[in-house]
Amino acid sequence: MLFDLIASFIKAVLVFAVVMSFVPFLIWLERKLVAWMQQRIGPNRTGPFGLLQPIADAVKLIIKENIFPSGVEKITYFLAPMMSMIPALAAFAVIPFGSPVRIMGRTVNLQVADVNIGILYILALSSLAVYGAVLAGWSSNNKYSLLGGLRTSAQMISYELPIGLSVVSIVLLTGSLSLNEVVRSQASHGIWNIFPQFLGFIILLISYNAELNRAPFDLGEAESEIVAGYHTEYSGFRFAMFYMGEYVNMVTVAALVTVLFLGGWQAPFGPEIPLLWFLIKIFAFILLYMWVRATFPRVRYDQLMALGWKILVPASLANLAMTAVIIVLGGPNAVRILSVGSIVLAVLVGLVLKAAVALRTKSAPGLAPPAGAGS
Amino acid sequence: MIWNATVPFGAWAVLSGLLFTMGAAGFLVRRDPIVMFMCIELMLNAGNLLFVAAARYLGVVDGQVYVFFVMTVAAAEVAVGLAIIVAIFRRKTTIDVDEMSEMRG
Amino acid sequence: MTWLTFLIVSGIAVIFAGGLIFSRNAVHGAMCLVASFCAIATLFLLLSAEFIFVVQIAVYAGAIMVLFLFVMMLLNVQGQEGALAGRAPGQLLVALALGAALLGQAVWLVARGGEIISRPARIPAGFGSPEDIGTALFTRNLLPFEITSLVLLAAMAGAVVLARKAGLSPKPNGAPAGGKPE
Amino acid sequence: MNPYLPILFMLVIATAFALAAMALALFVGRPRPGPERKFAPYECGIEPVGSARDRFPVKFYLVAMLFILFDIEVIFLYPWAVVFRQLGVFGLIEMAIFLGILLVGYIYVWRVGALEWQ
Repeated sequence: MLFDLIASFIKAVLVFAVVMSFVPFLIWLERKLVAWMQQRIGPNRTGPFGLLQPIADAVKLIIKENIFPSGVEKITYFLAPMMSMIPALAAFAVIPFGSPVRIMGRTVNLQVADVNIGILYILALSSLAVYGAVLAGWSSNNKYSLLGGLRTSAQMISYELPIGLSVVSIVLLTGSLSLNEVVRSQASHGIWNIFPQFLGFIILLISYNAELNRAPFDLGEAESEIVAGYHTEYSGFRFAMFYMGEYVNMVTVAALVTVLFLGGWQAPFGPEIPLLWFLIKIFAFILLYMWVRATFPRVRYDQLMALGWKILVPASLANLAMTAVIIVLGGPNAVRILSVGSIVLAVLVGLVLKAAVALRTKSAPGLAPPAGAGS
Repeated sequence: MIWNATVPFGAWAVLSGLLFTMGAAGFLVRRDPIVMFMCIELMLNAGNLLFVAAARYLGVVDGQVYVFFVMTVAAAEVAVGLAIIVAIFRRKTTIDVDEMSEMRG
Repeated sequence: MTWLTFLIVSGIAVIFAGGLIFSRNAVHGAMCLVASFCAIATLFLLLSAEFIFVVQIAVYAGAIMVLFLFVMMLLNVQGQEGALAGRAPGQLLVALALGAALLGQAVWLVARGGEIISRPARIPAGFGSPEDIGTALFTRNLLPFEITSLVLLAAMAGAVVLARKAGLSPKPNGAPAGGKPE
Repeated sequence: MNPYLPILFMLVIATAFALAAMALALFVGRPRPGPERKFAPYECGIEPVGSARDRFPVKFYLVAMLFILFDIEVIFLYPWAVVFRQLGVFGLIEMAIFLGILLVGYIYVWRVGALEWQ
């Protein structure tokens, strides 16, 4: 009892420390990587390769004057940054990052809290993150902030539906809401969920990009339209809190996707080294998001909402229906049928989309890209 | 130690009754329809709490299922109720309930 | 489930519920209510209703209260209304009488009902887990479950119609349905 | 030990960190007095025009309303997915009825143009 209590407390502290120490590194990595992709240099003055830049930024932000702009609603203004950060950290509590290890003759789960309802817990907490944006926007006494906050929160709640629906398909395959169980079922199926749930994976990828408010879906902070969105009036460490919250959220999402689709801590080949494969997968996923950010132009808000409500929701429902029917009819072969089926379907959808885009550019010459840009 | 004793069912009933009463009182004394609506949500939650407590003390899980249904009804009710408030406000530019007492079209 | 945890968590729930009633600002009231809902969710956890715990957070705190906040922002409510501002004095009286009656009832319950069920029942290990809820929901309570979808459908249609009546929809004059614009 | 206790730890740690950081910033970065304009809202860099608390397009309301109704539907799907294998074809049919009815709502909402953002 006491051992468990102390062990889980230490685990919570460690997870917190590791996730928080990821944040400055990720900020540096993103700036460097995006700069490289866009043929810029990026931070290069503080320390080797500008590695100390995030530290310098943190120091700068914390000694900045702590200003409450006039007319802000003080309590809410103070609480909002915390509300965008705390749920992201708390969500990490149920993520399993390794198979159980033996310490001092006892089995210790490499997971802060092994609960029965882990998946739903993470989704519930991520729906709480909406408050940070909406309250920051409301309390700021700034019309652009309010619009940004409303945009951000409307976008987040819209994309929660496709996320929820594609996660249900995973639950269908697993038969449990425990994240540990999800990893174990992938081991027992002998195949990671990304294959039988390829469509779900794509949907989740897009939806989480929108849920994290990252480019190309960062409409809530579209500089050219509404300044910096809901955190325009925030400066100093309160702004840093939003910024950190964004990156913590990204790590949490990467870990969740790793567990749901990429087999968690399991090794794709070679020996299973604790934490190593898990971290590699998380970073691969984060790098993918950074690449996406550097590549795509921002979409329009109506396009964003249409994508969520008219394409992703029906698509994830269709994926769910397909999964359910195949599980019932396919019996023991269901996972294999699903894997083949979803990959074939994805290729077909891709081809159709490509043809549609080609047709559209042909019929509307005004919209055609300049010669040489893309196919 | 009394602090480690089991909580009797009556304590849950009192808590639920207290929350319900607070919701009912808030509904009666506040004028802002949105706040009144939130008070209704509080009352529904008090009911839910009693459902769950009864499910636990009787060992029947169906009480928890009913909570599910209550939540569904609450969501539907909020969606329609707030739509009504928004619609009225659009016409009358006031959302004081005492001002919108006339029911003639 | 001990007295100490019960008292702490229920105290939080009651205090924040009071915050809703007495707050002058509707947004503050909503935040208090969110906190109260989270405390009630924790109470569900103490009652070994883990699935309902997380559903409470997802539905009430994560969805319903967001809608409330949206409406407050849309209608630009700034809480000019004083807390407990004067409705007809009769209403305050009714509220007080109602409160007294309900509290009396509660006390009666403690006095009498305590004898009926005082200790928690013995429950199987998976009580309140998603499996347990799923089995109960999709076998014994199938009909209410299916009817639920009708409630949701009616709410959807009702809210959309109301919104159209108020001229909120992009096509208030009932533009031809089905045509996919642009 | 209650498996939910570590979640409480995590929450407490996260909250403590957030509060400590905010308090530190409050202590270190005490604002120096300045002209009133220094504390004016930044907005977009020029003088604010009009009230910051304007009324907003009600489209946002419709989105949130549709969200809570569909969110409930998604929540119902979770216990169903967990017990799906025990229910088999029976479960498939009952969920198909449920989703079918809601699909009618979805199509209705689409056709009256509530999903258009203009």
